[in-house]
Amino acid sequence: MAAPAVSTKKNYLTALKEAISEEMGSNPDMLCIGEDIGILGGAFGVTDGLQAKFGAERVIDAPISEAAIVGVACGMCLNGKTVMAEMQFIDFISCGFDQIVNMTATYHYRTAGEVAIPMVIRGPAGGYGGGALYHSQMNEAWFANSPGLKIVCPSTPKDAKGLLKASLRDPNPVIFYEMKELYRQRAIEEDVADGDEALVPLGQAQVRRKGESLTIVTYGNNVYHCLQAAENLDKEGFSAEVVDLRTLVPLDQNTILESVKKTNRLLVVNEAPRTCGFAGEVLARIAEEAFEHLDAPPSRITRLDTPVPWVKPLESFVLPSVEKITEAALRVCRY
Amino acid sequence: MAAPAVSTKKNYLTALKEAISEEMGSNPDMLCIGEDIGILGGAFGVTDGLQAKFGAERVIDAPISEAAIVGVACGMCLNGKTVMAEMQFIDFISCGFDQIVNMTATYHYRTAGEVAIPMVIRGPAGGYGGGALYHSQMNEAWFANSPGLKIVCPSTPKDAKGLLKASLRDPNPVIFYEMKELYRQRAIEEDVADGDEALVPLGQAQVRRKGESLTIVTYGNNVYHCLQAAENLDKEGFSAEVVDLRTLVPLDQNTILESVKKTNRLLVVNEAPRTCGFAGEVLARIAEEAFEHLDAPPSRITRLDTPVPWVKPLESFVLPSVEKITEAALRVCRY
Amino acid sequence: MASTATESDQKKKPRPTYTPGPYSAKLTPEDHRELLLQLYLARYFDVRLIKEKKRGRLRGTLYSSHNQEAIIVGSLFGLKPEDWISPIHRDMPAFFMKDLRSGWRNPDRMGMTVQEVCAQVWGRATSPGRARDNWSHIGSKAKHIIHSTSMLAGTIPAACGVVYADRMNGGDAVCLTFNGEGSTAQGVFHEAINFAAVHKLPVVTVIENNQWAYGTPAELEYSLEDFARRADGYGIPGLIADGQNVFDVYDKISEAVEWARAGKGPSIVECKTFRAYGHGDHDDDRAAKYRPADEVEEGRSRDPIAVMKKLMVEFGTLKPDEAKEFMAEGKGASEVTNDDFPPQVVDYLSEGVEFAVNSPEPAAEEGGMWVFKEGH
Amino acid sequence: MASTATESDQKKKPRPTYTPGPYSAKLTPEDHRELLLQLYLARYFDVRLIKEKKRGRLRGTLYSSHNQEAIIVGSLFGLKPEDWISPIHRDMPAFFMKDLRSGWRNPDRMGMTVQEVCAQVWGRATSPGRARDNWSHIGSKAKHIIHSTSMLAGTIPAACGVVYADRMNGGDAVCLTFNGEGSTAQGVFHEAINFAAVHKLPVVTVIENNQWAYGTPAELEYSLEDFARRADGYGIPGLIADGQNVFDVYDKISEAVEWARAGKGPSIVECKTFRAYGHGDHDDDRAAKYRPADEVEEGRSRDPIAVMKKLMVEFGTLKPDEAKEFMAEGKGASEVTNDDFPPQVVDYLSEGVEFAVNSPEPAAEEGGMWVFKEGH
Ligand SMILES: Cc1ncc(C[n+]2csc(CCOP(=O)(O)OP(=O)(O)O)c2C)c(N)n1
Ligand SMILES: Cc1ncc(C[n+]2csc(CCOP(=O)(O)OP(=O)(O)O)c2C)c(N)n1
Ligand SMILES: [Mg+2]
Ligand SMILES: [Mg+2]
Repeated sequence: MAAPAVSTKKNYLTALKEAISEEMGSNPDMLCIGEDIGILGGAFGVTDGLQAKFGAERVIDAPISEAAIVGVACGMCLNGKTVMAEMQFIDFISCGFDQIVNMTATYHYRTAGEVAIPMVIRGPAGGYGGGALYHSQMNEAWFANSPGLKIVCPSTPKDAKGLLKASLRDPNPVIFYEMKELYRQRAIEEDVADGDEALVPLGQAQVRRKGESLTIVTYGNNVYHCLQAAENLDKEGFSAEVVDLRTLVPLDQNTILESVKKTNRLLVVNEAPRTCGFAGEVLARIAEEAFEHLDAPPSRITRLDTPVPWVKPLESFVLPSVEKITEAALRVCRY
Repeated sequence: MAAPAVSTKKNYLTALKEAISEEMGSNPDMLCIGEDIGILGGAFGVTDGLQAKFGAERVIDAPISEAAIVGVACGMCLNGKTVMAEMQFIDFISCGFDQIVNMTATYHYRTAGEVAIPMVIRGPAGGYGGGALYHSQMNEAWFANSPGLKIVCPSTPKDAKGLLKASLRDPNPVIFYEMKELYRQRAIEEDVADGDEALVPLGQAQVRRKGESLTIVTYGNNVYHCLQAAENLDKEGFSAEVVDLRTLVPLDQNTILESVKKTNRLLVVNEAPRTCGFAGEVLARIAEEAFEHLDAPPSRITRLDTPVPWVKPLESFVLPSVEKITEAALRVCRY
Repeated sequence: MASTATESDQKKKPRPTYTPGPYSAKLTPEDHRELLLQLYLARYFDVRLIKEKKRGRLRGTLYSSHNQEAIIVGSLFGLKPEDWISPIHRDMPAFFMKDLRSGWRNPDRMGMTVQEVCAQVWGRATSPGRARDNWSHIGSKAKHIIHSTSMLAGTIPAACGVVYADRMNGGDAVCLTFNGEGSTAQGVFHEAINFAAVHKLPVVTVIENNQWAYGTPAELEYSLEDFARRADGYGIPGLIADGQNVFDVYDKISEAVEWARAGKGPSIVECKTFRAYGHGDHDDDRAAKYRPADEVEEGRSRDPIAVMKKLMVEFGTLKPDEAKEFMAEGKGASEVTNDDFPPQVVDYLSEGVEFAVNSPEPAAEEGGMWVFKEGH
Repeated sequence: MASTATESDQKKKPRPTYTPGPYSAKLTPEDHRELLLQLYLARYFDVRLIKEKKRGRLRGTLYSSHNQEAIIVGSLFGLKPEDWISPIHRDMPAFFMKDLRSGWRNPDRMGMTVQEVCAQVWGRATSPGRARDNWSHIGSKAKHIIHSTSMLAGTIPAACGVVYADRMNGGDAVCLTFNGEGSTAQGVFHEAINFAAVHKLPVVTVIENNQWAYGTPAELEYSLEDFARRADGYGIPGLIADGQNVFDVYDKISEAVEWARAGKGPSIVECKTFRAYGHGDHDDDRAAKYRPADEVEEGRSRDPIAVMKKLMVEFGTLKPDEAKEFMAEGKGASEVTNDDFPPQVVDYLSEGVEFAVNSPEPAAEEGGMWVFKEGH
C-alpha cells in the first residue's frame, strides 16, 4: 500500500495569509499597518512572518490608535500606496469610525474621482466563540449604510484568499470581515490556488447548494448553519438552495433573484443585530423586486436585537442556530 | 375691528428650547454638555439662555471632543445624573461613535440592569439645506443596528417638545434627530403646551393624514414631502395615508400594520442612504408581517447610496423629493 | 539611655536601599503586614486561576498581573471607601481588593467580594454582570467601580463624568483609572485627560508601563521613554513610581490623590513594571519568542513580593526568618504550592473559587433581557 | 568710507521693534515686497467675498481669515513646491497661495489657481471637487493639498500617511497641517501626532490660536495658555510665533520645516492671533455680544499688514511714503475699496471671481457619480 499523499489542503487563515503575502510580493507599493501585526505576526497570526519578509517599513506595528491607523492608511493611499489595515478585532473599528465613513469612504466622491483609496480594512469578526460583546461583532450594516465602502465576507479558504486578493487590487476601500471561528476549522480546509489563479472577483454570490423549495441567502459562518439546516429540510422533503453572498456591497442581486424566481420562497440569515441589519436589506430588496414571485412571506433569522453575551447558553440564545434556521425554513416552506 | 390676537404659536426650535429648559428646571440632577452650548447658546440657539439660567456647572461648554462629551455624559449618568449631550451637527457623532455604541448603549445590558444611562444625544440633522457631506447626514441606521439605543425624530413643534421631554425622562440613551431645516419654518408653527401636558410618549407613531389607497411611512422633514405628494395623489384619485413614525426605536409596528391592512400598499420614505437604512427595515418588517395584505410590492424612496452633495441640483438629485415620492406612490397605487 | 553611633556602627549598618516617601513613612507595621498579605493575595489569585484552568475547571483567556501586583495593591491602599476605580484587563484583583482595609470580609466594604469576582471568571449567574460580558468587564455602581468595555482607555471619560457628578453633589471622591502604557495612544485618552485638566477633575490616571502592549514594544507606542511625560501636554503632574515597590507606588498615588482631592485636578502616575508572561495565557509561548530572554529576566528580576519583604526586613517590620516563610516570589504557577502563600490568603480566595464553581450558569433567556430599562 | 556711530547717532536711530530671526534675516527686499503683496492678496480675498455676498452673488457661510493672514502667508512662503499642506475652514487663501513663489500665473505651480478656488466658493463645476463638498473642503492630489472633511483635526493622520509614503519613495516632502486651537482637543489629533512622533514623520502642525473656537474661549478648551505645550507630551518641539508678524511666522515655520526635512520628526508651531469677526459671517452679530469689546479691540490692534509695513520701513525695504499707499489695514469689508489694495492683487483675484461667476453649475446627475471608482 502506498503512503497517503500529504494533504495540500489549506485552512481559512493560511489562505488569508497567502493572499496578503502574494499581494505584498507583487505590489511594491503595498503596505500593511495594524496593532501587533509585525513582531508578533498578528493576534491570530494572519500576518505571521510578513514583517520578516517585507521589512518594518512596509509592515507597520502601529500604536493602539484605530483612528490613526485608518487615517494614516488613507494618506498613504492618497499618495499612491495600497494599504491593508488590520483591526485586531473588527469590534475595535468603532474607534476609527469617523476616519472610515467620513474621510476614507467619501474620498472618491468628494474629489469627483480625482482620488481613489485602495485600502482594505480587515479583521476577525463574528460570534459563536464566546468572545462576548467586544470580540464577536458583525457590524457590516454600519458600513453598508455609509456610501463608498465595499463589504466582503468570505466563508471558505478559497474565497478568503481570492476575495482578499481582489479586495487588495480594488481601487476602493473595502471592509473585509473574516470569520475567526473558521480560521482553523479543519472541516473546511481545501485546495487553494496560487497567484492570479486564486482571484475571486468581488460582487459575485455563490450558490453553495442547489434546491427547489426555498432560497436561503446568507454569508460567513452562517453558511454552514444554513447548509446543515438544508440537510434537515431534506428529511422533511424540502430542498433548500443556499446562496452565499460573499460580497455584500456591491450586492449580487441577480443571483438571489434568479434563485427566488425558481423557489418562490426566501429566508435570509445573518448574525448581526436584526434592526437595519443586512439581512433586512436583502429581504427588502427581494420584496421590492420579486414580489410576484414570492409564495410566502420573506423571512429572516438574525441575531436578536441584543449585544452578543458571553457565556454559551446566552450566546446561543441570541445568535442564529441550525435549529432556528431549520424551524424558520420549514415555516416558510410550509406556508 | 379688534386688533389681531398675538400669535402664541411656536416654532420647532423654540419647542426644543422649552423642553430642555423645563426639564432642567424640574430635574436638578440634569446637566447639559456640548460644544458652544453655554456662552454662545448653541450653533442654532437651541440652548440659548440656558447657561445664564442654570449656571456653567450644569450647562457645560465642552472642548471639541465628541468622544469625551459622550463618555463624560455616560459617567455622569452612571453616577446618578441625567444628561443632554449636544452634537453641534449630528454628523460629528461619528467622532464619538465608540463611546455611544460600545460604552453607553450596552451599559444596561452588560450590567444585567444594575446601571441605567438616562442620556439624550441630540443634534441638528438632515439635508435639503445645502449643508453638503458633513452637515446633512441622517445616520440613524448606524444606531438602529446598535442594540440599546432609542431613536427619535420629530417633525412638528409639538412633537419636538413632547418627545424631547419624554426622551429626557427615559432611563435609556436616546439619539434624538432634529430636523434643522424645520427649526425656524414658519409654516409649521403651532401651539405647544407647557410642562407635563406637553409630553409625547416614545414609541408611538402618528397618522398625519388618513387615506385608503396607500400607506406612506416616513419621519422627519420627509413627512412634509409625503403630505404634499399625497395631495398630488388626490388629484389622481388616490388617497394616501401618511404615517409619521416619530420614534424609530422602539418602532410602533402596529400603527403601520393597521394602516397597511387597510390600504394594502406600502411606500416608505426617508432621506438616509438606501442600503441598510431605516426605510428598508420598515419595508422588511411589513413584508414579513403583512405579506398577505400587500397587493403591490412594498416600495421605498430614499437618498441614493451616495453622500449628500453640496450644490442644489446635485443635492436634489440624490434626496427624496415630492416628485419622486409622488411618482413612486402612483406606481404602487397603480400596480 | 541614649547611645552615640560610632563610625564603625555606621559602617556595619547597611545603607537603606530605599528611603520611604512622605506617605509611606507614615505606614504602621500593621500596614506593612497588610500590604504584604495583599501582595500575596493578588499573586495567589493569578496563580490559582492558572492552576484551575490547567485542571480544566476554567475556560477563557487569563491576563496575568503577575509581577505587577504592587501597582494594584499600592494604588488601592490609600483610597477612601467612596473613591472610584476603573480597572482593566490586567487588574482583576483590583475588583475585590478595593477598600480591603475596611475588612476583608466586611459585608459593607466598598469593593466586590472575592466570590463575585470568581463568579465572573467562571462565567456564573452570581457574577456582578451575570456573566453577560467577559474577563475584567465587570463593575459595580454601588461599590464605585466603573464597568469597562474592551476598548482601551474607553472608561477615562466616564471617570471624569463620575467625579464631576460627585463634586456637584458636594463629594470629594477621586477616581483612579488603570491603563496599560499602550492604551495611552488612544484618542479618547487625550480627550478625557484634556477635559479633566480643563475642569480640574480629581481623576488619577495610573499607567502600568510593563514595556509591552501585547506584541508591540513601548518604543513603537510612544516617542519618549517615560509615559508620565504625556502629562506635560496637559500641564498636569506626571509622576513616576517604581512599580515593583509597593511603598513607592503608594507614595506617588497618594500624592496624586491628595492633589486631586484638594481640587488641584488630574494627574498621571506611571508605574514602571514588566509583564511576567504573555499578553494573555494564550500568548505565553509566542511571548517567549518575541521578547528577548535577557529582557524578560531583567524585567522579572525584582519580584514585588521579594522587594517588599526585603524592605520590611530593612525597616524592621518583618523578621529575617519570617521573610523566609511563604516563598511565592519569583515562582510561576507551575512551581508554587499553597504552602508558598499565607493560609489566610489561600482560604480567602478558595472561598471565592468554591462559590464560583458551585454557582449556576445564567439561564439562556437572560441573553434577551435588559437591552432597555423598562417600566419607568 | 567707514563712519563711526556717535552716541547721539545711536540715540536718534529708533530701537528696532523686532529682530529678524535666522530665516527671515535672509529674506531679500524682493521677498519683503512679495510677502506684503501676498498679505494684501489674502485680505482682498476675504473682503472681496464678503462684498460679493452682500451683492447677492454668493451664498454659503464665509469663515474669515481676516487678521490671521500672516499665518497663511508666512507658513507657505518657505515651502518647497512638492511639500504638502492641509488647510481648514479659516485658510481658504492657502489653496491658491501655495507655491505662489513659482509665479502667480505659472501654470505648473504646485498650488491651485485662484480660478479654481473661486469656482469652489461659488459652487461651480470648475471647482477642483466639482462643488460636491462645500467651503474649504477641496484639495488636489496633483498639487499636494489634502482634502479635508468637516471633522476637525481629521486630516492629520492623512498628513502622516502622505509623508510616510513620500519618504518610502525617497522624497523629503514636509506636510503642514493647519488647525484652530480648539481642534487640538480632538482624539485624532493625539493619535496622529503620537504616530508622527514615533515614526519621526515630517509633519508640522500649525495651530492658529485665535483665542476662540466658535463661541468657546481657549481656556475652556485647554488648561494651559500656550497650545504649543501640547507638543511636550510627545517630546517634540513646540514653537510659538507671533501670528501677526509674517516674519516671525516664517521663522518658526522654517525652523520646524528644516527640522522635519532633516528627519528629526514632527513639531507644533502655535501662532498667536485673534479672530477678527464671528466664527463665520452668520455669527458676526452674536460674536459682538459673546466677546468683550475690549478683548476684540486688543486682539485686532495689530493688523498683520500694518505690522508688516512698519517693519519694512524699519528694515528699509519700504519707503515711509510707500507705506501710506494701499491702506487696507484695520478696515473691514464695508470700509475698504479696491483702491486700498495693490492693483495686481485686485486684478488677480478678479480674474478668479469672474471665472467662477461665468462657470456652469455641475449637472444634477453628477450627484450620483463617483461613489465608487469603476472599471479597473
Ligand atoms: C481600542 C482597542 N484596540 C485594540 C485592543 C486590543 N488589545 C487588547 S489588550 C492590547 C494591548 C494593551 O497593551 P497595554 O495598554 O500596554 O496593556 P497591557 O496589556 O500591557 O497591560 C490590545 C492591543 C483593544 N482592547 N482596544
Ligand atoms: C469634530 C468636529 N466637531 C465639531 C465641529 C464644529 N465646528 C466647526 S468649526 C468649530 C470651532 C473651531 O475652532 P478652532 O479649531 O479654534 O478654529 P477657528 O474656527 O477658531 O479657526 C467647531 C466646533 C467640527 N467641524 N468638527
Ligand atoms: Mg503594556
Ligand atoms: Mg480658534
